[in-house]
Amino acid sequence: MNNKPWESVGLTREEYDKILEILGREPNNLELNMYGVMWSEHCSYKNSRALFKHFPTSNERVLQGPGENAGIIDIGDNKAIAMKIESHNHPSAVEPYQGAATGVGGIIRDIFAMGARPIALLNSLRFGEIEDDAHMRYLFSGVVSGIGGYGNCIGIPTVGGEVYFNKCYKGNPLVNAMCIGVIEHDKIHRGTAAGVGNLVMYVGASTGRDGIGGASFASVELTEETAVKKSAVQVGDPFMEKLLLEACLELLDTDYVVGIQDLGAAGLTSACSEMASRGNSGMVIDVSLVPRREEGMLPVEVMISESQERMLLVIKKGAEEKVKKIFDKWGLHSAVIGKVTDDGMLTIMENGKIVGRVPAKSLADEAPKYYREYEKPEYIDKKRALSIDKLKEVNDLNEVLFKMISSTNLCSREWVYNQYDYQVRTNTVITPGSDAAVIRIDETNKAIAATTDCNSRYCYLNPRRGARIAVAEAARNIVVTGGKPLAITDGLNFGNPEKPDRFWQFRESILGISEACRKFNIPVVSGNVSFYNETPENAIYPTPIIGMIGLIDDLDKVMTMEFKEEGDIIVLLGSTKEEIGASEYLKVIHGLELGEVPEIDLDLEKRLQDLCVELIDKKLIKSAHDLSEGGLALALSECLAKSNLGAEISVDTDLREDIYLFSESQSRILVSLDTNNVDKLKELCNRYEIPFTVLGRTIKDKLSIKINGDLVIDVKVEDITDKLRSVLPCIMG
Amino acid sequence: MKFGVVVFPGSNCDIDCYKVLSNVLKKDVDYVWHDTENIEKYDVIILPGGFSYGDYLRCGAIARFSKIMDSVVKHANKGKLVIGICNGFQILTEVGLLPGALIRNNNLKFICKTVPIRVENNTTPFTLNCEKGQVINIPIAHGEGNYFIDEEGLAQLEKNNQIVFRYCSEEGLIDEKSNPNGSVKNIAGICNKAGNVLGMMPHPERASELLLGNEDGLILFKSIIDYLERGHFE
Amino acid sequence: MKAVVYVTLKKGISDPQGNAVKEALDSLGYREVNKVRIGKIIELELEDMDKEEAEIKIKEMCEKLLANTVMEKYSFEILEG
Amino acid sequence: MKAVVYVTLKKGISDPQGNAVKEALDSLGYREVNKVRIGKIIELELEDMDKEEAEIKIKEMCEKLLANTVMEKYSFEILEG
Ligand SMILES: Nc1ncnc2c1ncn2[C@@H]1O[C@H](COP(=O)(O)OP(=O)(O)O)[C@@H](O)[C@H]1O
Ligand SMILES: [Mg+2]
Repeated sequence: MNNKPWESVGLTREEYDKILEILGREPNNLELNMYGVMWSEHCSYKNSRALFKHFPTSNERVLQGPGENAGIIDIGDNKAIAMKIESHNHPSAVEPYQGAATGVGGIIRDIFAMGARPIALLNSLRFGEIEDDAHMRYLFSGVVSGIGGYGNCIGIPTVGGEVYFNKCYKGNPLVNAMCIGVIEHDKIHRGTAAGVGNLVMYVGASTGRDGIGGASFASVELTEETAVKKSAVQVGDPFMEKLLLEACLELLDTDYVVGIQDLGAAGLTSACSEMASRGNSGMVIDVSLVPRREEGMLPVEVMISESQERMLLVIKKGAEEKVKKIFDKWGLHSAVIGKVTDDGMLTIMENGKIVGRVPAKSLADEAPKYYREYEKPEYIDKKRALSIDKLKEVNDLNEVLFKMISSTNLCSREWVYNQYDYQVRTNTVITPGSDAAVIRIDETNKAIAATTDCNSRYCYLNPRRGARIAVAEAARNIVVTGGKPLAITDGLNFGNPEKPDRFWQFRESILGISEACRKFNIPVVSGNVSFYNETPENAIYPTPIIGMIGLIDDLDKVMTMEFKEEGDIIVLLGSTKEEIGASEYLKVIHGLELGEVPEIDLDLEKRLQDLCVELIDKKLIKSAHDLSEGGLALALSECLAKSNLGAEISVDTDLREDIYLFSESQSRILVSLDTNNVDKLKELCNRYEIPFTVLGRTIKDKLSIKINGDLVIDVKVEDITDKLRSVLPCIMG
Repeated sequence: MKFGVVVFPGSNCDIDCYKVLSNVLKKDVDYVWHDTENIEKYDVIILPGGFSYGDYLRCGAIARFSKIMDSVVKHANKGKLVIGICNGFQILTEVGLLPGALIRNNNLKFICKTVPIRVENNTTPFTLNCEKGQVINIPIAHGEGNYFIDEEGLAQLEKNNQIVFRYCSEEGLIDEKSNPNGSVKNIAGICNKAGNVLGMMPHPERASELLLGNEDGLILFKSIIDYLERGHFE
Repeated sequence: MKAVVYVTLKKGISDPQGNAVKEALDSLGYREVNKVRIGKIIELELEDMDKEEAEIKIKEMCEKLLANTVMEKYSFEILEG
Repeated sequence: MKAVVYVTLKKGISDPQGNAVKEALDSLGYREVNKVRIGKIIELELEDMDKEEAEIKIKEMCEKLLANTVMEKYSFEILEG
């Protein structure tokens, strides 16, 4: 053995010493590799775990919090929702199609491993600027086809998500996939190994050498060298996964299964040790019994391979033939590879001979835990300073509006979601292109609203506030569709946590999420951390993606964003302030990414959302749309583009015209309603202490906006619609 | 009157067809596993959308060898009704019940959106409630829906009035702009010579409930039901 | 023994994928490429058998499954060894 | 001049498509097929040029666009004429 064995598996000297202490001897190569993958950041969360205690993770609805394959939240009628988000950033940077596809495959397995039927997928994507960068377009296009390729084939609708472009993602694109499943309370399964003598079964695709080292690949910075060396790329097989999904759900309807877990990062090593650890048991498996597709694989290769579309089961002794029959019916491999013991050890054999033996808990739970140093980065104070007086005045606001609509960050995402089958299973009530997607729950009169949100520029300039806003915006997206926020899964994408400024961003973000979640009583039930998203040149902006679901308990109360009828009154709930810092307007029109992030008053936000819920409940409004990037002007444009109507707006304000139109003040919702309901709306606004502005009314064909009596915007809706839709197709060719 | 929805490994719109027939139209419908040989009790066989056998090699190429397909061919040859939607259409061309082939969309992308199609032939059991020239909005969701047939084959289709649906503009114009995938002559659906086998790329089962935004697709299912109830055309 | 089957689009059938690759090569500066056509290569590992027998079998497989002769043509080679 | 590029999956990378075809051949009774791998064949029509020059260009095209060498390997032939 070389004299620094820890280096070959990405561990430190101290970590190696800890292994020596646990084992009381030197680990052999297999054992050392198992520690290497399990104690990598990706599997052990060693740099992040210490902060998770801030998250609220339980309330009366939480049936399963973080720590399992997915979180589960009750929706009544004996039904519950399983949800989880997962990143596949590094693999997608190297092979966009397969990287994204296998990311989707992995998150789906996490959901059905709980016994839930996956009903919807979402994704949150970040790339460098695409206009002048063919490689970025290749990545964007490949990732989108990969997500579609997998989700469409397996037949789970991809109903929503987000895409943003910023140069900080040039070397480190982000691909986060989220899956939602439905489950009945009494059918929840967990990844646990219990009952001495019960059998360990392997099902699904055979094991190859692919993806070896994936977990550690995800735990280093991406450089030329790692990209070439670690070709931890796999080819996804959505067809296999569809069979695996159906077979597992059929099996989980029986009572043969004690525990089930998918083989994801760190493959068998992770599944075996985690299941044994959760069950306070041990496990012995023989690698020679594992179905393989390559000859001459070493035990270590079998143990850490990340081949896709595989699951590990612990089943009751004696049920093996019945289990095999189910998998045979679906044309899938299944093999008994070991059994549950009570010695707390994970014992690996090859043809009956012991080749490795370590305490299961030491792999799964006893990874070192670091509380990294943190320090506020220097850029923060510098970049927050913005003097509005120095901003060049713009004269033609029509032109500015079109420039804004043409921003890759604000234009329609149709080019993306038209490549996703968002309707399969015929439950998609609100399709992509709105604030949140809405999916009907079979056999009930209920629906789930789902969204992902994060403005990473906000998080860069003020992570604490940016993270609060991400939660608030997600919740607002849910509320405007008629839902009540239920739970969060968070996808935390950051740079290298060993650098104090990055860790500060991480810590601030977690605190921000936690504060908002507590205020809104929305628990965090699952999540994922992806660190080391940086290249030698730069780190990504902190990107804590919030995946949120909400419950609509009456299908009759689903609300949509588009205006419905000519002559309706348009009202803006909330108030517009001089908050142009960190905005898309500053970036697109003035080329600046700085300034103070808009303020967020969580109490006010909560009242606004409660107001919106009541307005929908009482059927007082006909449409509702959240305001976010691009402010009022963009929100109006989006409503119009979807409705083939126009709007006549007239307002008075002390703000500069451009700032009024594009301010990104938080806690605002655009609604439309019948004239007859305006008084009732006003009354409710007063009751909830929410300021509001009657903006104008819906008309035919055009958008006209008067500010302080001056006509500043006067455009045809058709032109807005065409522009919004043509931006991505034009760039992508 | 009994419907059978065939389930191949990799089918995923089986459930959607089933739901329309049982929940919306309250008809008697079964899932039929791909290795079933006896399908005599069914009046209508539906080959649903999805990715049978992963659509590996070519869409529908492997599914067409399933055990059930021999019976489906016999069922069709007896004059009983068969409808293939999306992947089902691809299987019907691979097995030879319908002419032509479905190849990669000309923009090389999967396309999911609702498009207008025009009813070209309202004398089939599937379209008898439609007007000729009627425009209905039906979702498509496919990566390989680009209908190809050689000139001779096309002449035959036209001569025998086998073109049932074409992609069109909202006003019903058949033009290049309204062709989503590059199909020859904007063809979206065809039938066999006898008219009892229909293949179409658009998904009527996705457009059969107002809650989901559109019920234009119901007219097809209702036509089938009326046809079976009467046993013949009016 | 091994065999390789080549499945390509018949002449006259449009090949959007080939065209897209041609365009991409163009924009990378490879102007000298005039046309691109894309097909499939299917490598088969077979039990050893008589070459003639193999030919018959492979032809059958192509006709039945590997190619769709409405739009594709095929050819194959048998590699001994 | 013409060239043909063959792009196939590297050894060890799983080939779902090949596996599915293998199973299908199996169930059609072709038990003598042990393994199937599927790749792409890319036919290029090029301006006439020096063979050596062509080799360099094609190699470049493969590395840059035609194959993703993290999971695929390639080879090519140049056919004069
Ligand atoms: N990657 C994606 N996949 C699917 N849908 C997407 C994706 N990106 C954006 N969308 C959809 O486009 C719409 C607009 O997204 P976004 O601009 O993030 O909205 P908002 O500002 O209201 O959060 C949403 O319906 C969203 O689900
Ligand atoms: Mg968003």
